[in-house]
Amino acid sequence: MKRIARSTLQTSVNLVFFAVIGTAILSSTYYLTRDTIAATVAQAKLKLVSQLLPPTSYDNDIMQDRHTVAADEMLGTEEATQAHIARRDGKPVAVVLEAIAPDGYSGKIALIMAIHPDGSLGGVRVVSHNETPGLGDYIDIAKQDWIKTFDGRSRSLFSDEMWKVRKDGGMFDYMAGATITPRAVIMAVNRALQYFEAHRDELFVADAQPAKGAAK
Amino acid sequence: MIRLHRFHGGIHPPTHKAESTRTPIMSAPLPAQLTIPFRQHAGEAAKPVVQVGERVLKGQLIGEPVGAISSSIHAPTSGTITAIDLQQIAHPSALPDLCATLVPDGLDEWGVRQTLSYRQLSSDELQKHLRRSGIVGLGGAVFPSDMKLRHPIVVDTLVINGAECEPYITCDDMLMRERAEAIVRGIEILRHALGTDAVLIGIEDNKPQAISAMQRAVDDSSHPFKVIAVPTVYPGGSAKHLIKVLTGVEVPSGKLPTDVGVQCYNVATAYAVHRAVEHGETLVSRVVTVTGNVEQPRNYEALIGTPFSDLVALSIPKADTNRYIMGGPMMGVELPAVNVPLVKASNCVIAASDALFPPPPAAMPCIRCTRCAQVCPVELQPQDLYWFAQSHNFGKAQEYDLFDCIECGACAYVCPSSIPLVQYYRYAKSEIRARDHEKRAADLARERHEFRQFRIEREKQEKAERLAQKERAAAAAKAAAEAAAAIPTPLEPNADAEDTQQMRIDAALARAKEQAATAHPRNTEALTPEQRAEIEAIEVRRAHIHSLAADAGADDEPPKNSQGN
Amino acid sequence: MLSSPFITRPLSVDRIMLRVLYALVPGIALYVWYFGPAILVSIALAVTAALATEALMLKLRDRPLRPFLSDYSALLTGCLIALSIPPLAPWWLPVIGSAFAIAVAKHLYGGLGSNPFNPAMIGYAVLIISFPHEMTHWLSPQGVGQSVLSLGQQLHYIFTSALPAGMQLDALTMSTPLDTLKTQLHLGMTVSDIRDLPIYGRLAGKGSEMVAAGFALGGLYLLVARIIPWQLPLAFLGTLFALSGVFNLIDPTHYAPPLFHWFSGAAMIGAFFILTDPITSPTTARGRIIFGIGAGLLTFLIRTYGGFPDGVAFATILMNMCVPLIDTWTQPRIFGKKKEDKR
Amino acid sequence: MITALWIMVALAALLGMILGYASIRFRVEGNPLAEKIDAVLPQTQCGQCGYPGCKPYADAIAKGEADINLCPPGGEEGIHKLAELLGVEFKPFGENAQPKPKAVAFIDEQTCIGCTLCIQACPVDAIAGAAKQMHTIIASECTGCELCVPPCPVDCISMLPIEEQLTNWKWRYPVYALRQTS
Amino acid sequence: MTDYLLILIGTVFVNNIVMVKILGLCPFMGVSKKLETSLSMGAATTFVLTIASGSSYLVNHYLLGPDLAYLTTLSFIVVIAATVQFTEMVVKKTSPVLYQVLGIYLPLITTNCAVLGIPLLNVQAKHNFIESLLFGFGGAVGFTLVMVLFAGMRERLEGADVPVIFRGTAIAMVTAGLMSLAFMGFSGLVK
Amino acid sequence: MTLTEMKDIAYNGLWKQNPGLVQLLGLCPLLAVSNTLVNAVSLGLATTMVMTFSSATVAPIRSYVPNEIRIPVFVLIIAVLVTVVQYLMNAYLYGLYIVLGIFVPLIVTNCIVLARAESFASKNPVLPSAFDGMMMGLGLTAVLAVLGGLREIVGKGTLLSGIDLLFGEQAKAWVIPVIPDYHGFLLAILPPGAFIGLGLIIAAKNWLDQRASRKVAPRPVAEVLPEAAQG
Ligand SMILES: Cc1cc2nc3c(=O)[nH]c(=O)nc-3n(C[C@H](O)[C@H](O)[C@H](O)COP(=O)(O)O)c2cc1C
Ligand SMILES: Cc1cc2nc3c(=O)[nH]c(=O)nc-3n(C[C@H](O)[C@H](O)[C@H](O)COP(=O)(O)O)c2cc1C
Ligand SMILES: Cc1cc2nc3c(=O)[nH]c(=O)nc-3n(C[C@H](O)[C@H](O)[C@H](O)COP(=O)(O)O)c2cc1C
Ligand SMILES: Cc1cc2nc3c(=O)[nH]c(=O)nc-3n(C[C@H](O)[C@H](O)[C@H](O)CO)c2cc1C
Ligand code: SF4
Ligand code: SF4
Ligand code: SF4
Ligand code: SF4
Ligand code: FES
Repeated sequence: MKRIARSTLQTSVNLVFFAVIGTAILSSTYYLTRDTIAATVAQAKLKLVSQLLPPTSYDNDIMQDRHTVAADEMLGTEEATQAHIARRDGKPVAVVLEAIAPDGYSGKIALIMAIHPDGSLGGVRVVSHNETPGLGDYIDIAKQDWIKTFDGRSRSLFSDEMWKVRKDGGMFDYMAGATITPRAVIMAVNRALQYFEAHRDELFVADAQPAKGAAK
Repeated sequence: MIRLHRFHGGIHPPTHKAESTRTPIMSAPLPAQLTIPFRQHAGEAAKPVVQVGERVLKGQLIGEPVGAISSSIHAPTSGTITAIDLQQIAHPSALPDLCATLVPDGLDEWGVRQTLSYRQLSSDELQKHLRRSGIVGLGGAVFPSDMKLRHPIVVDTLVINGAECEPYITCDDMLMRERAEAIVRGIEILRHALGTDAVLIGIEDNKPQAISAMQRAVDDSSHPFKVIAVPTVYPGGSAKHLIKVLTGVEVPSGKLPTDVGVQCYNVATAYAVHRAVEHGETLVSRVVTVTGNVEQPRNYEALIGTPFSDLVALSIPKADTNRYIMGGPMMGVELPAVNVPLVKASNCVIAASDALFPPPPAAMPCIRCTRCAQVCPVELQPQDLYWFAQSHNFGKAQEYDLFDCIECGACAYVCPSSIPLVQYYRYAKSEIRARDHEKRAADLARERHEFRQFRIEREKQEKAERLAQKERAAAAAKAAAEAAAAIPTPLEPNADAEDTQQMRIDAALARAKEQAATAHPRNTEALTPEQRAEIEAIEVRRAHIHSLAADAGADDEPPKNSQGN
Repeated sequence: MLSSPFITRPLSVDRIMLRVLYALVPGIALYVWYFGPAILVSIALAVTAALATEALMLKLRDRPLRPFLSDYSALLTGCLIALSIPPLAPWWLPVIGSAFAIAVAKHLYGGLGSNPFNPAMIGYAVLIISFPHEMTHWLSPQGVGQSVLSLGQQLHYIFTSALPAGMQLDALTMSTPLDTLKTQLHLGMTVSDIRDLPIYGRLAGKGSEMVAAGFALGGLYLLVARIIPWQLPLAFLGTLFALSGVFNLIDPTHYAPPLFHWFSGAAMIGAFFILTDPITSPTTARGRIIFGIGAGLLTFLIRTYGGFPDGVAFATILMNMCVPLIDTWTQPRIFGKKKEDKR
Repeated sequence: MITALWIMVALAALLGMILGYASIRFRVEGNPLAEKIDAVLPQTQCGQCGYPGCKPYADAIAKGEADINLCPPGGEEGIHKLAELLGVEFKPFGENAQPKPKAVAFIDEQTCIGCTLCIQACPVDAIAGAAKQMHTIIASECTGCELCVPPCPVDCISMLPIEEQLTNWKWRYPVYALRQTS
Repeated sequence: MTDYLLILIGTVFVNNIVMVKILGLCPFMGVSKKLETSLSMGAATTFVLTIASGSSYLVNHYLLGPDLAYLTTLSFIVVIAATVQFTEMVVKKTSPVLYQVLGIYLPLITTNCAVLGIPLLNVQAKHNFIESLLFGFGGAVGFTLVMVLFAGMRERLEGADVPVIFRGTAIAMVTAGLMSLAFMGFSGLVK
Repeated sequence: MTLTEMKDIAYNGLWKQNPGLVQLLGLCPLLAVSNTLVNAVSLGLATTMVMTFSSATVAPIRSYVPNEIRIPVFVLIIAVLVTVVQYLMNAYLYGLYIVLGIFVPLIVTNCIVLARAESFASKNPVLPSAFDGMMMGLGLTAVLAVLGGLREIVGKGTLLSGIDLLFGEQAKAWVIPVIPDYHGFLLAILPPGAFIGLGLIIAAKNWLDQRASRKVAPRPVAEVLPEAAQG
């Protein structure tokens, strides 16, 4: 009995010793790299945004000028997302929204888009998708420029009828044999624009202040 | 009318029986020289009991049985034994075996013929007589027929095998046509010895003449035997399958027909029994079919030991004949030479040419088409057995019941890839048997080695102990000596000699003790019967080893003496 | 020295394969009738590639060429690959498919008789995941597409991927009936609406239903000639029928009827020619039933819920994986052994 | 950081206790594996493996000290069995350890001087004989280990390969006709 | 309920841990030579993996919380290692043969990436406790399933005339590749 | 550590006992992230780093760790190292970090890391251990590189795509289009391609070994196994 107790204690102490050292090293690394990581993540997002909006078109710190958008069916989101606002001389130039197309060929397609106050699109990008490589993945800017056809489009210029692939009588090109994917993207963007129309004022909150505290 | 049953699979190769049944059985003339192998039956070979140069009479014993499963060998005619040596025989290995060479004197003079009245005989006496007469199963397995009468379980049905399912062979057919009455008398003797009520004689329905001859003989004899026409399908003549067809009973895998109360004899065996009991004739001749690529296919009654070449010459082989097959085309063996002798197992010899039996095309890989499984009468999966056998995976092959395969060849017959399946199975079976043998030898060697080491260890210990004892004694003696002034200490060699003497006695004692200890294994409570049986088997083996080791130990002792000297 | 038996029944592997090839003829003939002769070019390409790869691999493996090249098994593999890909495909499609099937799926395993996976279906699967674009352009049956190509133009397309000026690939090709069904259901149409589309015939796709019937006819010949066991097609088609029947009864607007499933896609050719490949299917009767049921189930699931328009190929190779286990666990009782005695 | 440390300390302490307890509670003695290995070895006791007999070799394998391809009498078959038992890859014999055909020892009775040296060498007591008398080998007990050959002062022991007879004849592996004709 | 069923089907077939997620390959290749061994290994892994995903959920949810996310890997792996070591001792005691057969792979369950991968994926997918358990169990069942199928094929392949340079692991790799090709057929079944 | 020892260790790690081809350990990252050369080499180097340091750490403490917590302690050390690497990558190589995904933390459970800690570092002094860790890591990296290159060429027709993740935008120009106008053979990039590719590489190694062994003439007995000759 005593032997068991001693061995138990010994093992325990031993393990604790290594755990303490390990945790200490790890924690230090974490605290040392934390800020750099936060900065890198923000940088990455900024790079994505810069594809949608020319950096010259705004002058605020777009990463900080943001507010939370509740999950909404029109956006296809299931969790709250962040909307970023680009301003020039204090006046809003565009809002950057996240949306999700739920009905891609193989699941959800995550989108990010910039919308100007007049309802026209600054640009759309696919953030993540599972479409068939070589078939449905032409929506990705890394593969083809198809997604750029959204640049400058708006619902005021083009009626609902036009927000379709050419095959269905709309204005968008598609690749033969893969129409499900573009349909899903077009529909999602169209819906997001509708959401924008309905919530324009909330999105461009005048007093949207730089959010407090750093990103987690 | 009896209801017949079916078994799975089977094939219908062309029978080619008509050729050799056109003429009656002919007596083959006395050959110039006979070669009689001492191994013509399943089990141990017989032991020669005649000398070279000795004159023997027809039917005289020349080889006597050794051990339980064995049988007698007799001189097929009168003449002089000119040699007892290794001769080529009909065996797929083409290896020679011990044979007696007999030069007939032409008199064909019978020795003593002991006739018996079977009704007065007990089964036991009859068995002894059959063993003396060298009666073995003539259906192919040449299993000593007396052994088949020795059964612990009540046998209620006697099945007589007149199926003769293999193509070409007609010796049983002709025998039944011509000597039905004698066969029926033989059957009655076997029935009497077994004490059965029901006797079923199964004959394939492609032998109408044999069926009617047998039916007539049975009717004449007024025995209540049933002659039953069974459907022609290969291998309907296999004992287990014939029993299934006639009685619906399946002989369990790994068991004997007697375990389900059935015994099976071939018609020719019954005939031989009749000759042995009622005429006192030992088994010195048999009917053999000579057919195939010959001008005059027919059946001969020929003496055991007759060179096949003599028989074939009688039927005149055609020019393109290039090999000979003993037995049927499905299960026979190719003869290593045409002059090897006829044995009790030889029911047929087929002259073959490439036109008659075209050599099979090159084997292709198995395509798992399962045609083989569809025809396998044992319902095995031949394609799996083949897969394991060809990759030397014997454990798996055994797991898939390789040893239930009766080597009938139906699978190879239908295989579209022309794979020599049966040969693969035979290969795997012999390998497994050899391995089992090796395994047993290894176990034995381990025990012997362990015992030896144990003995050496013990002897060392004992020696050390005695040395210590001696030292103590010496010290004591020294002390005593010192006390009692200077008396010379005893000489070392003397002590040593004494010691070895003592040691030997001790060793013997210890050995006896040890034997007593190991003979009764501890830990024997709550064992299953199998475990008990196993332990018992081990004990037997161990006792054997110990007795050997004890002998060796006895031999061991002199060296110590010599050292001592 | 030879060992017994000394006689054999005159049947051989090449004759079996040849009969299977004969049985494909009605289906192919109807294919040509409804879709034009492009398929023959495709078959020729696939077969040539299959035989060439077979010869190359035999050479590399140091095995005799003649017996294996003349056993027709590579020919059969090539044919089945050609039949499972769109006929108006660039030439390299059937070539890559056959080469992969023969080299990797067959010869790396030791060639005829040793391959665990159905080579043709492996070839198909490789093609559909690698070249989904090329693999989804099927020729419209004659009279349905907007324009028709002459044989010369088709050949030109196959070898250069160039269409006559002004012609769109879309105008010639369409998705298969199964694919269209899936796409349109996705867009919210009902089964009956969809089946009113011009590409559908009485049972399934116009033209393709007749081709399926042709294969079924050939399959029946194979059944009667005892080349293939009955359990496989029966279990497969039965399961497919039962499942689609139940779903169709519950919700006819979203689930196609059983006969539609039978006569579209590769169901018929699969049931009689593909699942029945003796080398890659189980050898026991019970095993074959399990195999057929499994394949039917998977085919239905993939067709109804999966990412690929037809599921026969994937169902086949998925079930191929299970064959060794099925065989092991369905060993039949042998003569003289009771059920309980079994291992 | 402090919380992190505390959490890890707690986790480590708890798990350490469990493991420390288990290590005592579930301790195993002996090596049942060695016996399994020994059962696979041929028991020729020849020492060609470099160990004094089969059992020591088995122990060495079980301890992971010896390779599985050292026993020539076991043949490739034996290595396969060991590989299977131990779940490792098959390994062919090294160049110096090739199996020889099976043989039994034979004592030339004319030359034997009855020195008993061979008796002492034989690991399985397969030699019978008394001092200064001619010795014989019990062929059925001899494992063919050759250990009796070197000690013999007059070189009267020779190893006779076991010849094929009707009783130990084996069916051959069918020659694959396809490979022949190629 | 159907959600849970879908998770199970999804992890076993559609997102099979070995064939699709490419985790746990070393034991998959190493212990699949014999059918029986692979079954035992599957059982051991299922045991460890289910416990690991459950306990790591608890650790993550109650001990770490969002502030200490950087400790996830460290704490998970310590918990898993302890579980495995414990299992190892128990197996060694209770079944020496199994212990020998599983050989180096038993301690290596710790380093079966799947055992850490699944808890990490659990965290990523924000599964609740039951879902985490099911995900772990399903993943392990999927692992066992493919390993057993693979072992069946490898046993059969033993008798095949595979080209010499492909014998052993090379052909096993190719077979695994064709299996994963087959598993692609499930894609899209559960989104 | 003598030169021959070093040579032996290097030969073992890079060829004879190569983790990816012979020991079949560390397969998951090997197969999962070898779709491009850049991914493959990056993960390989990260693994090598971890292995070198973990072996170097395990070796000095090996005699102080009781048996029953051997594995937890080794794993703990590895986990700390990996997490450190992970944070460094996250901070300074973000794009690559995203691409390699879950496989960075999974270096912890990469079998080969623990296997070397267990079978080599726990029995040898620091220097050889570190060297062994490095060589094993490099062996794995080499296989990763070959497989990654092969898959990238066959699958995409390029080499070094994604190099910009490591070296920034300007590196985009370094991408080599090996086969211009290539259709792409997706199989090579998908998991089946990884397995089959590795199978082919193993076969190639077997082939090379086979050829090499045919060239070497059999050596005399005593030279091969001096110990056995004595024993
Ligand atoms: C394996 C496979 C993957 C596919 N992947 C996609 C895809 O990612 N996106 C897509 O829109 N269509 C995809 N398709 C094609 C759809 O099945 C369908 O044919 C197509 O979207 C309908 O196009 P159509 O209306 O031009 O005929 C895929 C088809 C197959 C066989
Ligand atoms: C090893 C062995 C032992 C046998 N023992 C008996 C026996 O004790 N009693 C008996 O009636 N038959 C015995 N038989 C004979 C069988 O019952 C059977 O009749 C004989 O093997 C011939 O059968 P056929 O070749 O089907 O092969 C034995 C056969 C063999 C091979
Ligand atoms: C495949 C096969 C076919 C057989 N065919 C016959 C046959 O046609 N006639 C026959 O008497 N024995 C045949 N036998 C032998 C019988 O099984 C059995 O040995 C014999 O009937 C027993 O009688 P016996 O001891 O009197 O010879 C065959 C055996 C096998 C394995
Ligand atoms: C009834 C039958 C069906 C066959 N089906 C196929 C098949 O679906 N795919 C294939 O590649 N080969 C098939 N074969 C040909 C052959 O069996 C196949 O190439 C082998 O798998 C190659 O080893 C078939 C052969 C027969 C007799
Ligand atoms: S030889 Fe054996 S496997 Fe073949 S059919 Fe006859 S019993 Fe069945
Ligand atoms: S008949 Fe021949 S080819 Fe067909 S499964 Fe049997 S052994 Fe294989
Ligand atoms: S080499 Fe000899 S002593 Fe060693 S294991 Fe083999 S038979 Fe036994
Ligand atoms: S007699 Fe000689 S060869 Fe035979 S076992 Fe004894 S020592 Fe070995
Ligand atoms: S299991 Fe070994 S690296 Fe994944």
